[in-house]
Order: sequence, then C-alpha cells, then structure tokens
Amino acid sequence: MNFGWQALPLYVVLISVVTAMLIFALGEGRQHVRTTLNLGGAILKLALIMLMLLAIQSGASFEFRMSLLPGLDLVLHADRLTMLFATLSAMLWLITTVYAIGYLEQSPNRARFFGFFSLCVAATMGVASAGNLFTFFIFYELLTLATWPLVVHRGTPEAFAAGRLYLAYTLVGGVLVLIGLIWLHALAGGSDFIVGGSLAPLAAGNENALRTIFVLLMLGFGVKAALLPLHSWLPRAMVAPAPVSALLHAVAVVKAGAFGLVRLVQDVFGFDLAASLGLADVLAWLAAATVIYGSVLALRQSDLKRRLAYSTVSQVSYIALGVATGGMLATVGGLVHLVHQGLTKITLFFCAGNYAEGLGVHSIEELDGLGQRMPVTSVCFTLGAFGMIGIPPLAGFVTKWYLGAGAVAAGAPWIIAVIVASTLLNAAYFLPLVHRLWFRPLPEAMAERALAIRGGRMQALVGPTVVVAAMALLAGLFAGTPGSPLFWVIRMVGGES
Amino acid sequence: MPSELLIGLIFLPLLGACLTVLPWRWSTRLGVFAGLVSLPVLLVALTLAVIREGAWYYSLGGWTAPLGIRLFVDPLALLMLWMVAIIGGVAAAHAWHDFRPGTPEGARFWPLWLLLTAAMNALFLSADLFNLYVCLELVTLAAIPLIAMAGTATSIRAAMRYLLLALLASLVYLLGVALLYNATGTLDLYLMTQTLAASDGPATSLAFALIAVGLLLKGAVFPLHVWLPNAHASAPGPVSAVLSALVVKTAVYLVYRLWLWTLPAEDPMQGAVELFAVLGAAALIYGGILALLQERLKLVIAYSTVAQLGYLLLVLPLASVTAWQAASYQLLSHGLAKAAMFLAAANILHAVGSDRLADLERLDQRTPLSLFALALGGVSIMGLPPSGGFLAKWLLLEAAWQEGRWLLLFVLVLGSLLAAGYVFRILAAALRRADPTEAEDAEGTSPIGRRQAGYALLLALLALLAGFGAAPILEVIDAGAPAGWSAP
Amino acid sequence: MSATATIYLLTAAAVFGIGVYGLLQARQILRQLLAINLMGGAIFLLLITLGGGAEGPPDPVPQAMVLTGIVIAVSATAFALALLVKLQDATGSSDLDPPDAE
Amino acid sequence: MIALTIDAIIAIGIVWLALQTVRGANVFSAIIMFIVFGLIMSLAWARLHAPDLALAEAAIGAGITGALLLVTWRRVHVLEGRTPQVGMAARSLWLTLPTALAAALLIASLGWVALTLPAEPATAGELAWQRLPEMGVSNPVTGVLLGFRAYDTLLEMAVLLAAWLGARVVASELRPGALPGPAHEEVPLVGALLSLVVPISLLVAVYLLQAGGSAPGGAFQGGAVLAAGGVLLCLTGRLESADQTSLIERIVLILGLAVFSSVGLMMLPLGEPMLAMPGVWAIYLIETALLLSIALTLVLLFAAAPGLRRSS
Amino acid sequence: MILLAIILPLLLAAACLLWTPGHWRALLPAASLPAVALALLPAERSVLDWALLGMTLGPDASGRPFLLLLGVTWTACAWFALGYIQRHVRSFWVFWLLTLTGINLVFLAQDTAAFYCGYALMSLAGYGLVLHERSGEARRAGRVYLMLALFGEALIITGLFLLAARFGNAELATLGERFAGAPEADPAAAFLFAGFAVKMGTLPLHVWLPMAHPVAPVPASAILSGVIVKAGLFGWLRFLPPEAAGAAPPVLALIVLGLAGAFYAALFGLTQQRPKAILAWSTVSQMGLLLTLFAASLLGVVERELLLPVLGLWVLHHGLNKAALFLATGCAPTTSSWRILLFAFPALSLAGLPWTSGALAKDAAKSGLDAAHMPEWVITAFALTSVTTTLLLWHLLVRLRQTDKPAAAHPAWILLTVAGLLLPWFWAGTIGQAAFPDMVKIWDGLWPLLLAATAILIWQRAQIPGLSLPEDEMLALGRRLRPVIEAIPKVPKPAPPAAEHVSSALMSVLRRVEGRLTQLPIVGPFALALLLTAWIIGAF
Repeated sequence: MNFGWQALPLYVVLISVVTAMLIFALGEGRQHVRTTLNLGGAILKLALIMLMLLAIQSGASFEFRMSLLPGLDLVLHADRLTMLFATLSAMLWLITTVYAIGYLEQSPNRARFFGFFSLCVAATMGVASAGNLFTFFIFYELLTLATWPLVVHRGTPEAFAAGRLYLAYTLVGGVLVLIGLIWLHALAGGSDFIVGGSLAPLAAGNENALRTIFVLLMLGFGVKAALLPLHSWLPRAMVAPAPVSALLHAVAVVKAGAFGLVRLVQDVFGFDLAASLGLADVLAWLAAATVIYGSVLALRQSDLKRRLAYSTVSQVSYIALGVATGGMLATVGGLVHLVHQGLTKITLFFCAGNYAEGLGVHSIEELDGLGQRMPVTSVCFTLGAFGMIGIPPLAGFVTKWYLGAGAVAAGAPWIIAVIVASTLLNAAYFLPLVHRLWFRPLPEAMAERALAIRGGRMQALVGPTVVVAAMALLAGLFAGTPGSPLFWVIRMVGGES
Repeated sequence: MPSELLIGLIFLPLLGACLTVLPWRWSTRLGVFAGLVSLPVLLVALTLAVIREGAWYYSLGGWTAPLGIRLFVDPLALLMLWMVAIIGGVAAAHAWHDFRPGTPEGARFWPLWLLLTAAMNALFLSADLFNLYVCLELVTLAAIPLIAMAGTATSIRAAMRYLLLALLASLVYLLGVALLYNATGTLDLYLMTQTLAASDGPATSLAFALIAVGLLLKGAVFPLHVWLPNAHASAPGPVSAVLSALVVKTAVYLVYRLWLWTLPAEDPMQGAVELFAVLGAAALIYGGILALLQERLKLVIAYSTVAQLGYLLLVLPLASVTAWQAASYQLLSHGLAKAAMFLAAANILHAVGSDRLADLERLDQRTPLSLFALALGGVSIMGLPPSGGFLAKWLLLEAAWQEGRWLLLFVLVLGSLLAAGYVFRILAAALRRADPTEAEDAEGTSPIGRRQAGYALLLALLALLAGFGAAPILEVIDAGAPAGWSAP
Repeated sequence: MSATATIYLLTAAAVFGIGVYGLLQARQILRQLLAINLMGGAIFLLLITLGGGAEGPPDPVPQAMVLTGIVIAVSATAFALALLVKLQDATGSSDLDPPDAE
Repeated sequence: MIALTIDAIIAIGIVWLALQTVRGANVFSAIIMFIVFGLIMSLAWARLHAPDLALAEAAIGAGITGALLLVTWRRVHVLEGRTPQVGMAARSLWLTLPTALAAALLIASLGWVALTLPAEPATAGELAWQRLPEMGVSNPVTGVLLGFRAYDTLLEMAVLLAAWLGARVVASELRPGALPGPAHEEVPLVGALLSLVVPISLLVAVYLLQAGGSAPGGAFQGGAVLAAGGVLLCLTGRLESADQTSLIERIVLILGLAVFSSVGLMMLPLGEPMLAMPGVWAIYLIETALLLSIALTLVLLFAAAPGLRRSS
Repeated sequence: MILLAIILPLLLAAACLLWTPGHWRALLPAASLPAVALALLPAERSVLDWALLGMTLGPDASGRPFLLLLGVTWTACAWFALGYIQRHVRSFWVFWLLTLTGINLVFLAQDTAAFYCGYALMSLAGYGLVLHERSGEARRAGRVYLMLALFGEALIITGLFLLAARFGNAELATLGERFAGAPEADPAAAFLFAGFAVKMGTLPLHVWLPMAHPVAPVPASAILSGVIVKAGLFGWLRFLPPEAAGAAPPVLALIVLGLAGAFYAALFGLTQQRPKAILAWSTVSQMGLLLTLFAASLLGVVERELLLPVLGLWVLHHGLNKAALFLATGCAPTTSSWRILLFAFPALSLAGLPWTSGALAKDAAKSGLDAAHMPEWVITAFALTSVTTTLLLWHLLVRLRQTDKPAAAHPAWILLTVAGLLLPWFWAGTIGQAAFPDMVKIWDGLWPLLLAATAILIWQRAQIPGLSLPEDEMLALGRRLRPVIEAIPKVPKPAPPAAEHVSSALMSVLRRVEGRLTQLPIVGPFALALLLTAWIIGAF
C-alpha cells in the first residue's frame, strides 16, 4: 500500500465518496453548502485528473495496490484507457451536476439524489481506474448499488418496477461476472490488466475454459452495456430524472459495461487470443445484432426518452463492435466512441430534460414546432441527433469513419453493412424528431404554455446543454487537433498495440 | 497471563450479571461495564497472545482432561469471542436507551444480557462436551426471556416455541453426549478424537447423528428453522441482533468443532457433511424465498438469517483453506451485517411504529441514518462489494470452484440473488413515496434517535470495512484451520 | 453386560421414545413439558446405566452430570411454566397450535 | 433373581408411567403420573448405585418439579375454569402416524445401539476414583461436582439464576403468584404440622449438606429439601408474595454463583489455576452458598413472585 | 478566401438563426461570392489538419467550373429569394446558407472526410429547402428526398469506408493513382457510383427529384436543379478516377443507362402538368446525358483528360440555364413578349440551338465522345436527346402559358439568363474550347430542333390528347401494390406467458408449507428423519 503521489487514482475515487458522504451527512436543508460541495468535489476531481493526465503525458505512472484477500489485490492504476474514461466522466459529472442542480430545484430528496449521484461517479472512477478484473468487479457492483436509488428516485410505482428490472438484470449480470472471475482466478490467479491481455500463456489446453469465461464475462458486462438479449432494463430505467438518464447512458452504467467489454477484450484476453478462440467474432456479432435491434426498437418508441434509450442500446454497442473487430482502426473507432457517444447522448438527454421541465413535453408528438419556443435547446438537440446519426463534422461521424474503415481493414466488411444500416435507422428515428422541431407548426396550446424554466434555472439547464452540445460538435470538428479524444485514442492504440 | 484472559472473558460478564441483580443503579452500571466494556480490552491481549503462541488449552482447577474440563482457544474461538464483544457490545449500547439501569426493564434486562454474554464466551472457549451442554442451556435460558421482554403475544408465543424446540434439541444433544462418553470414556472434544479413531460401530455414529440434529435444531437449519423467524423478529431490537448474529452461530460453531476437530478425518460420520451441505443449500434457497414473501421488515431479516446460515453449512464438504477462510469470514460478516440490520430495524420500528413494509415509505426522510445502516448491512448480506459479505461470498465461490462443486456454485449464486431480491425489496419499500409530488417534511431526528442509529451504522460500517481488512484477519484465521483443511 | 443394565437401557430407550412422541403430539404445553422431562429422565437413566451403575463401583462422572442435568431440567421447566402462564395471559390460550390453526 | 425381578418391575413401572404421562386422560392426571414416575425413578437410581441421584430425583425431579407443575396447572387450567382437554385425540392421523413411526424407530435404534455398546469402564470415571483423595472428600460425586468438574456446577448455578431471571421477565401481572391470599382458611392441624416439618426440613438440609462430603447428599439435595420446606410455608400462607425482591433475597440469589466464582478466582493471584479448591473448607463454603441460592430460587420460582415476606 | 467561403455562410446562418433577417439581409446573396472568386483566382490550398480528420481545402481544375456555377447561380437565386420568400424567412435562409456551406465544402474538399462532411451537410440542409412550404405535398416530397438522400449517403459512406481502410482519409487528388490494383477498388467504386447517382437522379434513383424540385420555392428549386444535383457528378469525378473502373469497366452499360434516363425522363416529362415538374424531369434527362459523358470518361486517363473540360462546360451551361428557367417560372415568363424572349434563351440553349452555350457544350461533348471512340449510335442517340429536350421545353412553354399568373420580372432572372448565355462561352474560352461552329456543326445542332418542331406540329395537328401521369411514378406504382402487401396475414402474437400465475401459486404454497412446518408434529418427524439419515450416513 502506498498512499503517496502514486495513489492519486485512489484519491480521485475517494473525492466522490467523500462528497457523497458529506452530502448525506448534511441532510436535506443547506442547499448552498450542498451545491458548493457538489461543484467543489467535481472541480477538484477534474483538476486531479488533469494533473494525472499531464503526468502521464510526461511518462509518469500511477498505481495503488492493497491486498483484499490473500492473492487478490485491489489495484487502482491509471493507463491511457483509464484516463480516457476518467476524463470523460469527470468532465460530464461536473456538467451534469450543474444541470442536476438546476433540474431538481425545489424537488424533494435532493440530498439523497446528489449523494448517490456522487457515489455513482465514484464507482465509475473506480471502474475506470481498476487495475485488474477483481477491482473492476468491485466497482462494477458498487455502481449497481449506487444507481438503483437514482433509478427509483421518483418513488413512483413505475420507478420501482423499473428499479426492480434494473436490479434483476444487473445483479444477474454481476453474478455472471463473478462466476467468470472466480474461474479465471482459479486458472490464472489475480491477473492484472495487461495491454494485449494477460491470458495468452494459458491458452494452450484451456481453450474451452477460456471460451466459457469469456462468454460469462461478456454476458455479465453485456448486461450493463445493454447487449442484445440483456438490454430491456435500460429503456425502463428512463423513469429516472433526466440528469440520471443522462449520466446512466452517457457516463456511468452503460459505459461501465462497455468499458468492461473493452478491458475484457483488450487487457484480459488480448484481441489476438480472443480472436483465435473465435470469441471476438461472437462479441462482434452480438454487438452488431444489438446495434440493429436497438435502432429498430427505437423507431417504435413514442416517448422521447425511451427512444433515446433504445438509441443508447444501439450506440453503445458500437464500442464493443469496434473492439471486437480488432485492428488499429476499428479499435480506435470503438474506443473513441466511448467519448463521442457520451458527449452526444448526454446532449440529447439534457435536451429531453429541458423539454420535459420547460414545457412538460415527454412524447415525440409534442415536439412539434418547439424550435421556436426553445431554440437553443432545439439546436443542441439537432446537433446531438446529427451526431448520433454520424453526420460530419460531428463526433459520431469520426467514430463511424474509423469503425467502417477498421471493419474493412480487419477483413470483416459485413460490419459496414451493420454500420450503414444502423446509420439509416438512426436517421429514421432521429430525423423525424428534428423535423418536428423545426418544420411542424407549434400547436396553440403549446404556444400559450408558460415556460417553466427561466432565470437562474434556465442558465443551469441550458448552459450545460450548450456546453455538451458544443463539445460533441468540437470533438468531431477538431478531431485532428492534439488533445482531442480521437488524438488521444490513436496515441493509445498506436502506442500500445 | 494469557490464560487469565480466558477466565476474564467468562467470569467478568458472569460476575457482572451478579452485580446487576443487586438493586442499586451503580451496581447495574458497574456490572455492565465490567462485563462488556472489558471484553475488547481482554481480547486485544488475547489476540496478541494467540498470534504469538497459537492455540492452547487451559485446564480448569488444574484437573487435566479427561478428568477435568479444559478451555481451548484458537483463532476460530477468538473470532467468535471478538464477535461477541463487538456485536454484543454495540447491541448493548443500543439497548442502554430502552433498558436503563434503575428502571424495572433495566433491572430485568441486564442480568440476562450479561449471562448470555458469559454463556456465549464460555461456549466458544469450552472444550468439554457436557460443559457445552450446560453452556447451550445457559444461552437458551438467557436468550428466551430476552425475546419475551418484548411482551407481545407474538413474542411470547415465539419464545415458547423456541423454548420447547431448544429443550428438545438440548436433550437430543445430551443423549448423543451420553453415548459418546460411554464409547470413548472422555468428554473432551479433542481427546476424544484418538479413541474415536479406534472405535467404530453404530453407537458413535448415532451419537454424532443425535448431536447433529440437536445442533441443527438450535442452529435453525432448514427444515428445523421454524422457531427462528418469529423469535428473532419479535424480540427487542438489540436482542434480535444478538440472537441472529451470535446465538444461532453457537450451534454452527459446535458443528464445526465436532466435525472438523473432533471427528477423525476418515470417520464414516464425516459423510454427514454432505447432508449438512444439502440442508444448507435448501436453507439458502428456502430462506431466501420466504424472506421475499414476508410483509414485515424484521421477518424479512429473520428469514434472511435462515438463509445465510445455509452458507455456513455449505462450506463443510469443501475442506480447503479457502473454504475455511470463507466460513470464518461468513461468520464474521454475516454477524456484523445482520446485527446492524436488526438494530436499524429496531430504530425504524420505533420511529414508524410499525415494521410492516407497507408502512415504511419515505424512510429516507424519516430515519435516514437507520435506513442507511440497513442498506449497508444489506449490501453485505447480498454479498455485493465492497463489504465483508462480498469477500465471504467470493471465497465461498472460489472454494466451491476449486472442488469442482458446480451445483454448490449454482446454489450460492442463486442464494445471493435471492438475498438481493429481499434486501432491495426492503429498500424499495423504504424509498417509496405515497404521493410523489408531496413536499418534503423535514422531520428532524432526535439526538437519541441519531445515537441509536449511530450504533446500527457503526456495525454496518464495520461490515463494510470487513471488505477491506480481510488480509490481516485471514492471516490469523488461517493459522487456525482444522487439520486436513490447511493443505493448499 | 448384565441383565439389569439391559433392562434399564431398554427402559431408557422406551421412555425417550415415548417422551419424543409426547412432545411432538401433545396439544397442551404442560404435557409437552412433561414429555421433555420424561426424555430427560430417560437420558439420565441411560447415562447411569452405561456408567456402570448396574455393576458398581459406579462411575461418578455420569452421576455428577445427571445431577447437574436434573437441576438444569428443573430450571428450564420452572421457566417454561412461568412462560406458559404469560402465554395464556398474552394469547388467551395455553396451546401453541390451537386447533383452528391447522 | 429377585433383584432382577425388582428391576423388571421398576422398569415396567417406569415405562407404563411414562406412557400414562403422555397419554393421560387429562393434564392433571398426567402430572400425577409424572410425579409417580419420578418417585419410581429414584428407586431405579437406588438400584443403580446412585443414591445421590435417588435423593435428588425424589427431592427435585419428583418433588419440586411436581409442585411447580401442579401449581402451574392450577393457575392455567383451574383458575381459568377451563375444562381439561383430552390429550391425544385432537391430532389427525396424518400428524400422529409419522411421529409415532419415528418415535418407534428411535426407540428401536436407541435400544439396539445401547445394547451393543461395549461396557468398558470409562477413563474419566476411573481417574475420578483414583484422584478423589486429592479433593479431601470421600463422596466421589461431590468430588466431581465441586472439584474435577466444578466449572459445570458453577455454570449450572448460572442456569438456575437465568431461570429465575427469566421467570421474572415473564411474570404475569394479571395473576400474581400462586400463593393463597391472607384470607386463606387455616386448617387447624396445619400450624402444628408446619412447626414440625419446617425445622425438620432445615435440619435435613444441613445434614445433607455436611454429609455430601462423604455420603450421598450435597447442596442440591439439601437445597431441594429446604425449598420443600419453603414451599410448604408458602402453601400454608405463612409466607406471602412481596412486590419487590428484597436486598437479602437478591444477595442470596446470587450467593451461590458469586461465592463459587470468588473462591475460584481467589487462587489466581496465588498462581493456582482457576477453580482450584484451596481446601475442604472452601467446598463446604461453596456448598452452603449453593444450598441457600438453590433453595431460595426454587421457592421463588414456585411462588412465581418477585419476593416473599412473612404473612402479617 | 477558402475559409471565408465556408465560414461566411455559416456565420450568416447563425445570424439568421438568432435574428430575423432585417435590413442587413442584403448581405445574404454575398455569401456565395467567395466561390466565384475561388473559381476565377489562382489556386490556393489550405491544409487544416486540426479539423475533422485533417482537412485539406482548395479549388482545382475539375472543381472550378462547379464553383463558378455555384457562385453565380447562388448569388442570383439569393437575390431573387430576398423578395420571393415571405414565409418562414429565417428557416429558409438558415437552410439556404447551410446548404451553401455544404456544397462549398464539397467543391473545395481535397480529402475524403471533408468532402463527405460537406456532402452530408448539403443533403440535410437541402431537406429544409424542399420542405419550405410545409404543405402536405412538401412533406411527402421531403420525406422521399430525405430517405433517398440518406440511402445515397449510406452507399457513399460504405464506399468511403472501403477506401478509408486502405488509404485513411485519402487525399482526393492522388486517389486515382493509388486506386489502381487495390482489392477494395471494385466494390468501393460500385458503392460510390450508386451513392452519387442518387443525387444525380440517375435512373432508377431519380424518384425524389421530380417530387422535390417542384415543391421547393422557386429559388430553391433553381439551385437544387441547377447546382446541387451536380454535386453528384462532382462526386463521381472525384472518387471514380478512370483507374477505379478496373479491368473491364461497364462503361457501355452506364452509357445505355444514361441515355435511357435521358429519353425516359424527357418523355415522361411530357406527361407532367406543372411547369416546375416538367423542368425537374428535364433535369433528370440532362443528368442522363452527363452520365453518358462521365461513363465515357471512365474509359481511361486519356479519355478523362479529354472529357473533363467538356463535363465542366456542360455543368456550367446546364446549371445556369436550368436555374434561369426555374427563376423564370417565378417571373411569369409568358406574360409579355420580352419575357418570352428571355425565357427562350435558356430553353433553346438547353435544346442545343447553334451559337448558344448549349450548342457549344453539345458540340464539345460529341467531339469528346468521338475522340473517346464511342460507337456511332451513342453519338446519334446523344444528338437525338435534343429532340426530346426541345419537345419537353415546348411542353413547358405551353403549360406556362396556361398557368401563369402575373408577377414581376426579377432582375436576378435577367442576370442569370444573361449569365447563362455568356458564361459558358467565357469558360470555354479559358479552357480553349470556345470555337464558332462551322456549318456541319450548325446542322448538327439544328436538325434535332427541326425534327422536334415537326413533331410538335404533327402533334398539334393530330390533336393527340396530352397524357397526365403522377410525378412520383414509382411510388405511385408502389401505392398500387400496397393492398397486396397488406393482404399477407400477420403472425399472431403469442399469448402472454403464464409464469406469473405459476409463481404466485408457488408463493402461496410456500407460505402454507412454512405455516405447517412451524407445528411440532410436523417439524418433529423431520428432525427425526434427519437424525436417522445422518446416522445411516455415518453407520452404514
């Protein structure tokens, strides 16, 4: 154990835990203190991460190690992949916090909300900086725990039904991971994440065991990543408040699953091993099926958030798809989507939240003409939707570009068909929304309805929306700039494989 | 010096109990302090001694076995003693409010509580079968009045049922002891092994079978658990905590002692561990499902105990060092978590006036700290990280895996899912809002409520911390693994 | 083994069985307590008989055990009886499983 | 042969009485059968060379237990005016049959196992005989109880205390005590009888106590006898229940446990092991304390009252 | 200047989004002027490697005519639109300017990603123009437009992926050399061809075009038909170098497809009633001709060198004239004789009347095809399209006379008409193609017109009734088929599973079991059974 400079990843995790605890301790009153705490924690965390980022650029490495059980360590470290995810979450946490403060103004149970919110981010940070599967699993499960209160936050029967479903899926998923983990532990001991996989030496003679382990872990992570047969919790979880959905979809839960799949393929098995066992293909097929299926279902939703949810189901699988395709280009595509999907989807959810809060709009039919009532939000929404479709120069395009090219380079051109089909479907379910926003006349009733967000609340809600939308745009537009997510990912993949 | 520590562990609570019988307030306070607060201090010294010297015997009165009665301390006993000290101590602190010295309730409560503490300490240290019978009876007779202190019809009925079955159990156990004494000529748990290895025949196996059934009854192992749920659920909070966390463990502890220490490894009676495992598995599933069906908070927790005891029996056939670690850690983390949950449930019951799940809405507003403790305890019970329960489950799974027990693995997993089901059912009930738009009401928690919640929280946090401090604990525990389990 | 020992051993076995049957079957708690005491008696008889009581010199250890056992039995019975009264106060019935519960 | 016949008769009697206890027409007769069962048992003890047990069974097993059962029966059934229920008939066959079957199997296996047990002398027992002289008493049972296995006895006192404490917890507020009130009608002869019996019981108790060292007897038997005297006093209204447990009563209640523990602990500073007896005097001291505690506890349990006081 | 071309319209679009265009609206037409400058001034090139996937922008030889067309047409149409657009003004200008940004980017892009970026922006923003009227018809047209545009994009991106796998974000100028021999070449070329064909309105992907162009407001139709469709051709030129076609280019098939489109569209246009629909079909027809030319340029590097200027000239000519005709439909061209004259110039130019820019382009094309060793029938067929075009434009004039409502003649129309007359000549001069026709060529240009005139006369004499067919011919066919499709029985949904009942039943059973188990006579035998089991395990 080393609690010095090296343990920075630990402190990054702990900041959120401490924030959460303080918020819980503070109770429901004392709004200003809570807000200060929230923002202070988020900013401090972001600062620390930036510090780590700089240090890593200059060749430093971070690792915190603590023995939990004989032969099993809790390892928190910071590699490039960690930093990618951690930076994204820290940044989006800050923004989402601002948004949530505005969103939940005057609503009950804010202490609980923000406490678990912080805890959720702590878990996400842990997931990001986990240095082995065991540690990963710990935070992965913690994430389940921290999210559930957020999902059921509204306290309505639907919320609880959704919470139940969420738990049923994620806990079963956790169990699958656990079994896989135990098996792996029996085979390989407490193996740390190693670039290119740590299992290659074991492959001979253990093929079937490794296959089974992979499938177990894949399904386990797939639950949170909403892979095809395991996705139904996600749309139902939409009963949660908008910031939660945003966080759930863009940063925390779904991403943690996807991140797990990335770790699984990249750092546990290594792509070469996964491919030689035929596992990468399995994952790729599954991801591809999810991409299509999610999109098709999204088409059929009439509730805005549910449509976005199914869109998430589809989009997140790009990450898995990219990683499972293998090869430099596709991997870049998959990993960079981690960031891009996050930025884009959080934009959309913020917008959905703005519509809901501002005018009580929940269903797609009610979007008609809202471009006039809420132009800024609508522009952001449009940007987000285009980003999802993959229209250049938005971030989504960059992803698809690398994925598509990577698919060909990796000799799996069928994936192009998947991407194209998904793009078309994306367009099919997003463009009608954009159309409604801008080209449909504003109904009388809506024109007369008072806008419920104004003043400071307006700034707190629209401000973050604009920021994330701009980020989604800039991440694509300036993809070639050093420091962009793409740049980072290319260095990561290029430098490491 | 170390042996005096053992004496202190038993006799300080015992004499404390005597003091509390006296009518003065100071005597009660003194008795409680002498009997409870001293325990952790003694245990620190004892732990150091055990680490330094390993396990040892102490012959009472200087009469060596088989003539006299010996005390035996080893890491397992040490673990149990620590649990008594910590869980019992925190529960006592919690009870201090409801059973103040000087009140009639206090006067009735504390002597029994201290006797119970002394009895458990004595039981965990005893190396003599008949002495263990006396200890078991003392535990029972001290615990059941504590249940009845709740005074409700349910609690009295539950106490009665518990008493009848506990007496049956004791007698069945005693019959086994009688047969064993005759077959081996000694009552000492550890001396008996050699004689047992030489003798065989239906008598010793019947004796062990009788003892097993007696202990299974006392340990509330499915299907003999029937007395437990109502008894644990209807007792006063601190009593529930101690009953679930410690008292039922006494029987499990004895099963461990007898099967892992006393019975020779090649004795055919070792086959009974498979039966235990089957029962454990059934308990895990059945208890889990029944917990899901309950409508009252404390009943859910009580059925959870039925289920969780299953884990402790499941381990028996695995016979590996991992399994040993798993069992020890399950003992510890379940104890902490379950006690936390019962204390929290008591606070909730006190604040809400009912523990029906339907009445528990908005607990996060009304009793936030207690709910938090309940949830943290629940996390450990579910075996979700980071918690002691998680590590225990991990070790269990690993042990099952090492032995290639797939069915067991499946049961373990199913059990933890069921646990998640009932824990989250509680939490869902607690977070529910009858009217989601209703404005928050800032019901301040009273200082007393906060303190009471603090005790539950303390235990819950300990259960959580157990998820991080396993390495040193297991290091001590490993040294105490039974023969045959320590081989890598 | 002497004939005396055989007789008393069989007696002990029979009484224990009868006690078990009585405990499980009786409706009134008083009867159940009687049955428990019968079981206790049977065990004591077994202990003493096996302890060489039939041949002498008897083994003092089982005798001491039985003496302890008797005191414990009376303690437990006394408490159980007090609890019984309380049960009747609290529930209006001195049965655990009133016939209508079945 | 005659001995064997006696044994057989006793055995048959025991089994028959046990059956009657279980199957008795009503609870009251079951209790009576049980008391008789206890008396016959003490005969068996005598036949088995266990005079200590014979005494204890007669005094405690049959006497005190019987008194407790009867007084409780009265409180539960008679005072409430309930008609005694028929014992067995109410259970359906489906509930009875498995139990009966299981019990029969149990009897068979237990009997079989007991008969096949090798009757080898027990090591602990032999050792007890060998090392009895070190104790300074000649009654081996007392030697075991207060010497070799003194710890059991000590904990047993704790059990007794727990029973009383437990009984206090569940004491019924609705029906205070089983004792007749002050307006109890006095039978003329009772007073004379009492003035004879109670001192005798005291005398017998003291005798049993001091005899315990060498002959059958000891604190338990003595305590039970003393308790019997107390019970009589209660039954005749000489003693009545008090609202509070007096200080003296409290001290006496814990006396056995406290004295026993203290004596045991006393030797620790001298480097002796715990519960090592410093001498015969200590055994008698402990026995006296035990006797007092046992007697008072049993009387209080019988009276179902917090305390006792002399009737005004 | 290059950045200005991109950013100026973007800034103006943002301004329009935020404020309704007020007195500064006069600036709006200027947004497209940088394109003119880029077309005419010496080449420059900006490398923006920070943007997107590393952007390179700059005009080149093949792009300049397109840029010129873009700049002139867009400016004129914007001018026209200033007065014409009265409803949804902000929306119009935002999309107008975004479309402009996109197409600027398309014509300037020197790398794949930037090209695609512009192309997508153009296509999507174009949707806003198509939908401008918000009428039901506009919606339908918009939907079809969008669906086909997306379909095209999908094909294009697929092709681009195939390229990107090998070349990354390929620089377009050197694509040709690298293309040769790449295994992905054939599929990539096929996808890209089909993708851009959608924009070009190539048969059978033209469905959107005759629907979208008529419903858009006049200036929008003008640029849609005049400029935007050319982006498809530009894409072909950019991404399909002759080397791409591989060993056996299906050139002939493409030529046939192009010619078939040219004839079919022109003839189908005759069945149309609305002037703008007629013009749209004319565009489809003309694009068929461009396909023919393009196909010929696929034959080899030499042919490409030869035909590239011709294609540029043709683009310029058709774009300006078609845009002028569209503007004409908004200026009541039949209401006075000078207006008819003004209308006739571009019309006749399209028909290929000698001395017009149309004749210039056609001559160049024919000589180009000749030089490319095209079979004679191709050239003949090519010439014959002038007949159908003439017929179609006559039909247009007839329809215009029947439908015209009085309207002011906008100076932009005049400007554009003049530009259509002069600019191609100017351009031909700069690339050395300008030559006054000799007699052969005059005859070549004249006989189709005469043939057409004869046909018109016969038609009018014979009083053959006009045929009226829907604009969206394929979709109409589809609508006919719908009942058939709907008649296919659906698979019935399976009944909801009975799992809930089972589980609740199980629960109640368990509750009862637990209740019973608490009774001694039941739990007791269990205990005894366990005892015997344990014993048996141990003893036997």
